[in-house]
Amino acid sequence: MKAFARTPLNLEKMKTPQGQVYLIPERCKGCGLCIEFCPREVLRESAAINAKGYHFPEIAPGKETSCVHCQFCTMICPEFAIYTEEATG
Amino acid sequence: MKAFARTPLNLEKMKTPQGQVYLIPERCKGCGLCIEFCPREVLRESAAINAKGYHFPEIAPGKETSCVHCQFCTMICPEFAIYTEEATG
Amino acid sequence: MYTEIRLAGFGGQGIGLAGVLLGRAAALYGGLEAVMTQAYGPEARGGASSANLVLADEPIDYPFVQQPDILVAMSQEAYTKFRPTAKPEALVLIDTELVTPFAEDVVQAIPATRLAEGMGRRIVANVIMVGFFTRQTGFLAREAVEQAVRESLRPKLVPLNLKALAIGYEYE
Amino acid sequence: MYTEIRLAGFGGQGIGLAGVLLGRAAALYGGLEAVMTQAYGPEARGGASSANLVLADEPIDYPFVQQPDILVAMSQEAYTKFRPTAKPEALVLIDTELVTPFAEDVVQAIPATRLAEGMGRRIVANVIMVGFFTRQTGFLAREAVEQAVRESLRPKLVPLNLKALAIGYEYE
Amino acid sequence: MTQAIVVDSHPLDQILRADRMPHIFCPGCGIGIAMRCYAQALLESGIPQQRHVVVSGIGCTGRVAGYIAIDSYHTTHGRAIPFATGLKLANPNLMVTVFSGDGDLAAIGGNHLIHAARRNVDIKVICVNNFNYGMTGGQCAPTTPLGAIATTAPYGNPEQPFNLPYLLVAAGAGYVSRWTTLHVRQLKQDILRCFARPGFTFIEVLSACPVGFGKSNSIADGLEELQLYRERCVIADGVPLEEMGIDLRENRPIYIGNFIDRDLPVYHPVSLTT
Amino acid sequence: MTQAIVVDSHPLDQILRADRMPHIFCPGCGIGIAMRCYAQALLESGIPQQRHVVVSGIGCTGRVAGYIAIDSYHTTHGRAIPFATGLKLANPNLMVTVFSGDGDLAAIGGNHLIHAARRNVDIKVICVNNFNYGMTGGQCAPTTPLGAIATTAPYGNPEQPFNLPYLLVAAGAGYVSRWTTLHVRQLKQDILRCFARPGFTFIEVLSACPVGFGKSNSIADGLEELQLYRERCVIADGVPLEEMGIDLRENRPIYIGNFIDRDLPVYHPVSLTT
Amino acid sequence: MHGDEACAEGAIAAGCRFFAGYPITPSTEIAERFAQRMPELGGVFIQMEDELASIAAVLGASAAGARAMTATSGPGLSLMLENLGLGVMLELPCVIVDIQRGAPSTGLPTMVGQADVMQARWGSHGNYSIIAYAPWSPQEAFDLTVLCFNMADRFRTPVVLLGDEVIGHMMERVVIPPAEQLPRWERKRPTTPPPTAGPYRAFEPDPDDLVPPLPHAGEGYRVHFTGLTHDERGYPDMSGEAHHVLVTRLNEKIDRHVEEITRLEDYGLEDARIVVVSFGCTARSARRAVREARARGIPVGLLRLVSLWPFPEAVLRELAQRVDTFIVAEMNLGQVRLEVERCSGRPAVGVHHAGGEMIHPEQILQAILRSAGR
Amino acid sequence: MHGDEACAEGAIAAGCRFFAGYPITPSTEIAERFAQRMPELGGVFIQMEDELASIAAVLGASAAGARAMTATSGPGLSLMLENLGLGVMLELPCVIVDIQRGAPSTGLPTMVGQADVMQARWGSHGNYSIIAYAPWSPQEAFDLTVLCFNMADRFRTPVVLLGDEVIGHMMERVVIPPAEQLPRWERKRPTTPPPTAGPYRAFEPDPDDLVPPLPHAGEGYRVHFTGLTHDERGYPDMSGEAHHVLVTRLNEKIDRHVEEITRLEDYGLEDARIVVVSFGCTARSARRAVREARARGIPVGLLRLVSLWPFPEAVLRELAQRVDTFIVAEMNLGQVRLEVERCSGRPAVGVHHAGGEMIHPEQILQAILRSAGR
Ligand SMILES: Cc1ncc(C[n+]2csc(CCOP(=O)(O)OP(=O)(O)O)c2C)c(N)n1
Ligand SMILES: Cc1ncc(C[n+]2csc(CCOP(=O)(O)OP(=O)(O)O)c2C)c(N)n1
Ligand code: SF4
Ligand code: SF4
Ligand code: SF4
Ligand code: SF4
Ligand code: SF4
Ligand code: SF4
Ligand SMILES: [Mg+2]
Ligand SMILES: [Mg+2]
Repeated sequence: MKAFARTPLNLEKMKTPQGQVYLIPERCKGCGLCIEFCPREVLRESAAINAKGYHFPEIAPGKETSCVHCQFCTMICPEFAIYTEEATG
Repeated sequence: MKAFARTPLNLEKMKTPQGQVYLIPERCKGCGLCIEFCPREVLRESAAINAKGYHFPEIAPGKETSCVHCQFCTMICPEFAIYTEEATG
Repeated sequence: MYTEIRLAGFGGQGIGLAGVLLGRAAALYGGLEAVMTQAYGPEARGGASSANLVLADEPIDYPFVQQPDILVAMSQEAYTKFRPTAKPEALVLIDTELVTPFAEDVVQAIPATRLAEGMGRRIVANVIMVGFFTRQTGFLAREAVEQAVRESLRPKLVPLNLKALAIGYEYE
Repeated sequence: MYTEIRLAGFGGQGIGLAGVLLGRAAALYGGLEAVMTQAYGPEARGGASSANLVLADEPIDYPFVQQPDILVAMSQEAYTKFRPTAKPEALVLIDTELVTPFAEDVVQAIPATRLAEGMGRRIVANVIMVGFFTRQTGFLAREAVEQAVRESLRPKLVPLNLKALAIGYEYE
Repeated sequence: MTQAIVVDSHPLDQILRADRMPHIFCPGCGIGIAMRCYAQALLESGIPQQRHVVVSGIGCTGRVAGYIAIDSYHTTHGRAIPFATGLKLANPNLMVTVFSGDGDLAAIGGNHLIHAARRNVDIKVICVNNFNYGMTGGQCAPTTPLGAIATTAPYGNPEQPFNLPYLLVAAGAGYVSRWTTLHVRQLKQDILRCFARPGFTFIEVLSACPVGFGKSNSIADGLEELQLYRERCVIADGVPLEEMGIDLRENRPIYIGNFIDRDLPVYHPVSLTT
Repeated sequence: MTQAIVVDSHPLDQILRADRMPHIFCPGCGIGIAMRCYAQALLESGIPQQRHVVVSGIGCTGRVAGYIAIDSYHTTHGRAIPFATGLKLANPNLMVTVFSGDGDLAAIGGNHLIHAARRNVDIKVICVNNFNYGMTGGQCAPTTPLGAIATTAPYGNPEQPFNLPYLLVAAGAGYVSRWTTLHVRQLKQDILRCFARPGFTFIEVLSACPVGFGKSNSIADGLEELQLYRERCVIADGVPLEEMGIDLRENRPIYIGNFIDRDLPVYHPVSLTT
Repeated sequence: MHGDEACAEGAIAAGCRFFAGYPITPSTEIAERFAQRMPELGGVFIQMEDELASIAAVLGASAAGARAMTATSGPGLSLMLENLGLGVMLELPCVIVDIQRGAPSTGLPTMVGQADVMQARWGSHGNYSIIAYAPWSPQEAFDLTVLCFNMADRFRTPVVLLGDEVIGHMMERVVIPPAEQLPRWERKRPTTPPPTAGPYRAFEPDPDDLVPPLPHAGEGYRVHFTGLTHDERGYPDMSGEAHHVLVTRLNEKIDRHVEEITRLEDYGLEDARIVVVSFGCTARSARRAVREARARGIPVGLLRLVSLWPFPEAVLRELAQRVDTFIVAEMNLGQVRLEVERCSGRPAVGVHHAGGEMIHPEQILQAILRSAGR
Repeated sequence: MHGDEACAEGAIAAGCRFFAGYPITPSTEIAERFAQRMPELGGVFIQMEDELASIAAVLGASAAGARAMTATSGPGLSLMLENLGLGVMLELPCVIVDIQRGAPSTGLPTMVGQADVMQARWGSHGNYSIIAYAPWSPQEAFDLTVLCFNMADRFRTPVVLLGDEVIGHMMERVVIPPAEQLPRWERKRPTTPPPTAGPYRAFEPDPDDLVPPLPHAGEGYRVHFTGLTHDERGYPDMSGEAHHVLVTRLNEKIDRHVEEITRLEDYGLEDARIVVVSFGCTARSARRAVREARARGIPVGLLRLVSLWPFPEAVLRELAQRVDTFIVAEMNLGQVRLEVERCSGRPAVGVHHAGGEMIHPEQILQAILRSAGR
């Protein structure tokens, strides 16, 4: 999977939509599900913590354009803390 | 069945035991189960009634020696009102 | 007026209905207060059944019958059990064929069950008895009882029961 | 003597155990009366956790801490929430690395969690803090607290925790 | 034999509270028959009578506990099973039988029934299913067939009944049978098998309630219901459990027999001492 | 996209009581995931929101009713189903969902569960099965696997768990499925199917309770439990219902999918007027 | 018509169209009457699997807007208590009928009792107030059932009708007035449409009477109802303060209206120095005893408690000023007597029987005579 | 050791070897302690499917001879009430622990309450007497649990321990005396072998104390136990007479022994003109308030009700003779206060809070000061 994720981005450009990740950091409880189950490994744990002390996710370096707006992160997040929208542009 | 029950008694004499019916008339509630399900049709409803007004069973005429002590009447009587013992003699 | 009535027999004789008819007639058309109580419970199953009526021209407080002024007995068991609870001078109505009264007792008898069987419907023995009761006691108008029959039974049963009532009422 | 102590941090830091150790030491080996209460409930999950101790040389009636004389804060949230509830002059103990105190506040600080990590067991930060507490407050004998450790923990955990206690006690 | 000999006691009186006879069951009621099979099995079990205990809930069937002369507990409606569980666990030496009605065990007591089956606690359940609440006068039970008449369903029951054997097996029971009060020999034998086998066992006994169910559903009396059993009962052999539903009013087979007999771990409280 | 855009609300907030967020569920708890699937399905159902009602019992899962911004009833432990039954029958226009935990629905509420299934009353049950009582801190539930550790089973659970789908089918349910909180798409779709289909439906949702169950049973956190689902879940195709038992700790398949979908008469109160 | 039927008919006349119950002697006839009548009227009759389910279904139906009720006897009431508390907490109007029989436990299922009076008041955990009425005739079984529904809606709370087997099973004339002549108090309902932003405050009391208007499921108010302590939005609020505010209001909304709720009947109280307090079927015997005693010139009166709860404390305190002796006649070992003693500040004479058969007028008369020194 | 643990240890020390329960905050730790300890001791711990089952199993175990108990909180107690009545009727000794939380309904699950006092007394249908104790410390949770078992066996009846969340969850030193120093009253047991003819009379009371000896299942007595009204043989007897005899005895066997059952503690009652009555955790605040008031020279004393039921009526009546004012401090809206008012014949000052947090000593002190005219 890792190998695949590193495939040059424009290969997929025509086929899959691109997504923008939105985050409500204060809702995150750092469960890591979005990170683990993102098929594109777009996310990683950030170093920052929210008021409750949880490390919310951030975009992994190099994955800025990897999100395909599959919405799995939206669906798996127990906290309604993350979602994506189709990136325009 | 009726025909069979009328078969001369001694035909079976050697094979099947013979039973004596015992009755506790005051327990009988006249449900008729012993009468209906006696395989030998040994019993019938008597004309007499007990204190509660029920017609308890009696030996049907001609069936004085028909009981084979199969105990079905004992087993089916909901009232513990009838039972048989093997007739001695 | 304060009259205590006990109707008794065995389960299935329609003792309750007889009580209802008399109570209704008294209350709705006789201008009396009427209360009926019955014995309930598994203990009553198959065995004795009774309906107890208090009729009065003032509000009835205590609803139970204590010493009947009138006893209607439709089974031997009921008679034997309840005759002693009734006033010695009580009016006692019995079904002739089902009850043999105590030697010293003065009773009014009607073969209600046989008359009912004569009508082809054993089940109306109770209403025959109600008719007999109406006549013997005299404090309820026959019309009131007839009206009670009409209001208490399903329409198709009314004619039969009115006939039964008449038979009882007119029995000599 | 009537001392109110609040130990606070987040779930999983073993705040409750710290309270138990101090309470035990005070009650069983310090000859004091001791009462500990904790906040319960789903609301406490993952979030703030606190243990509240009252130590006194007379029977303790009201068991809750109202205005702590001593506050031990092992998280920023706990400090921020509870510092205002403590006496202005209260003795405040904090984990240096987890808590930044208010500017004007005078606190005693120990990097308990880091020290615990140094021992390879983050989980004993609480016991390090207990050691620190014992030394800073002075009203409990070190031996009493050691005894409490021995009696409160499963045998195989005792050496590690005694070591943690020592580290806290001896921290300068 | 010229006549029946009139006596005033019955051989089984030794195991009955004969001073309480006759019992309260109506003429033609099947409960007495099921009770006799149980009484007989008690005697034949080889287990000393003082080790036998019977527990009932409330209902006509629940009155059985009051007629059997062993330690007997007539509890509250629906709670016979947990009461029996307590008895058994506190004294594992007892042979504890729960004898109760379909309403008691499967309506108000339904939860305890499925949980006892799941746990496989070592109690023997005999459930007299008369398709209604007899004691309170003929209301619907969870066994009342769809469309049948009851005092609380004067226009016909709008509910599907349970298929009790299926439910019990799915809940985890290891031993489930069904007989009728006509199958007196088999029933007694089956009770004996239950006594001999550890774990939760369940026997459903189809039984006439002429007063509560029969009357309003064109079954004239107990006799007629037993005739109906004679006509329609079929020993289930390989018939899947899904098919075990009963509708007395429809002309299709009523399956009887032992439906399942499997070894499952019997519930024991955790013990570190033995 | 260079970074995640930080916002302070979520598209589903329209159907949530967002003023009550964050919810009380622990980090890694699966209830929030199941709740999201339900919330999404509500929006997609095409049924006006004001016709949707959710009823919960008591438990962590029971708190769901407090977060969904529709008419919502958080009742007593075990009684969500009969409460929902009353709602539905009094206003058949409502789409009534019961959203509750395994303990609530199958322990204390077990009787209502099987009776609602039997009656086939038109309510939609979503049962979050986390193999324990989360709310009270990790006690055994009737879903806790044999041998698993719980605060009331420190030496291992001595009881067999229920196979819920099997129990429900045997009780009479027409529609029974099972998913996990990893199967978010399927779960949402299945909820939509339930909305679209009259009668009693039951969806079991396997869900992590890292705090109550995971911790003591060597499942480090919610993530690990979902990984376990990913490894072991198998869509049941023709697998008999008897095989649907689950033991998270054993390495055998966990069957998921829709297990039964059959048309049965839906419960309606008797009416002579329509 | 007997009392059970009259009760069912009263409910129907009051517009009750939802009955969920579980049979139990001596209340079963109520369920059976509903089973007969609801299908005719397009209402709902459902027989549940037990009493726990019955009351839960009734609460659900009430939440959906129905006038709903259940009927039971002591053992069933014992099972309903947890959800009776839920009804109180969610403020869902409904009627629970308890036709009392001989108790405790299974007791005397087919015979009369009056020993659930305190249970009706205190049976569920926690502090709450309850409204309860006790009919003394089939006519009153009808009338009070109507009143129960009205009070339930008026105060947004469960109301208990405490009947007894004698009243339930005795037949007496019942006059059913035409529907339009029956009083009907509607539930207080939201007067504003669902808010566009923020939650509707379904537990915000009307300051006048402390009763909040009740939105029904399906009306778009997106309400949250919880048995947890909650604020005016219905949101859980785990604080002692919120709890005190809520629980106090739930009690006060009833206790403050004790006069409006109370129904009493008195016979000869004007000049009484001895007062017999009674209720339900026993009050019939009491009335006869009082009549007979008065005929003998004894200054005795009867105070019949038509409403049992909230207890008419003020009335008793006032009476206590001018009365020498209270006699309490009830078919239990002393329940209302305790309340009378408390409010009157002195021990009362109890005429008690544990149940099974009605207390006879003679027993009460004897107590009166003794109290009068005769 | 916290109060819940202490309660479990008390039970174990008392020889309890059967626990059946269902988790509920704040009593769960009792079950958890039993889950830990019973396997070590060869006793039975079983988690049942609900509270209905829990108490039924406890009664069954008691019938088999075990010292048995269950523990719950308000909602669970509400579900146990029907079978509490069965326990009373069958005269099966057992202990029911209620760790009270904020109520009614689900209320405040994790916070304290004291509002189940009346429920413990009156919660089941019908008239019965009950014994109940209320600990004010973990130590007393231990001691009183031992006492509960002894009282249960002494009077062959269920006994209630009315704890509260504060006591249940607070940690304080608990001294566990050696087993042989603990008092143990054994059940009264049959002294004759099973009769050869006729039934054993398992309900024939000892004329001295009205308590019949209890035969256990499996001993050959062939007993019949029924929740129906029964005679001394245990046979159902459907008559008002039998009912009155039985129910009166069940009440009397407790009420007559109120002195033996009662446990009170007093502080400064000798010279008190004002008496604070309190119990459970609230009594801790009351003691502090009383101390402070006395330090200010106010003649106030504390009467702590260690036993709540049967209510120590005679003590209160006697006190009322020489005291001006009663103040009742309790975390409910007035339950013990009603009893104090009844027995003292006058209104009492109530210091009430619906629950969630302990009443503060200051609140009680204020009430004392007001009563003392300061
Ligand atoms: C809590 C409670 N609810 C209701 C009743 C009334 N009740 C007594 S027996 C019974 C039904 C009995 O039916 P079943 O168990 O089928 O026994 P059957 O009489 O048919 O043998 C009911 C509802 C009760 N005793 N207790
Ligand atoms: C009558 C009653 N008994 C017990 C409780 C305590 N209790 C609250 S939630 C719960 C179990 C919840 O388990 P489950 O339904 O599986 O929900 P989860 O928390 O696991 O989601 C229990 C036992 C209660 N609230 N009411
Ligand atoms: S939408 Fe899909 S690809 Fe994008 S971040 Fe979420 S899970 Fe990953
Ligand atoms: S899934 Fe949600 S809660 Fe979990 S880490 Fe991602 S954003 Fe945070
Ligand atoms: S023993 Fe058999 S043959 Fe003899 S009477 Fe009885 S049933 Fe008939
Ligand atoms: S079976 Fe028994 S009760 Fe029935 S008729 Fe025969 S003897 Fe009588
Ligand atoms: S009512 Fe039915 S079950 Fe009960 S005794 Fe009569 S026939 Fe048997
Ligand atoms: S305790 Fe378990 S079920 Fe409850 S919120 Fe936490 S993880 Fe979820
Ligand atoms: Mg039945
Ligand atoms: Mg769960």
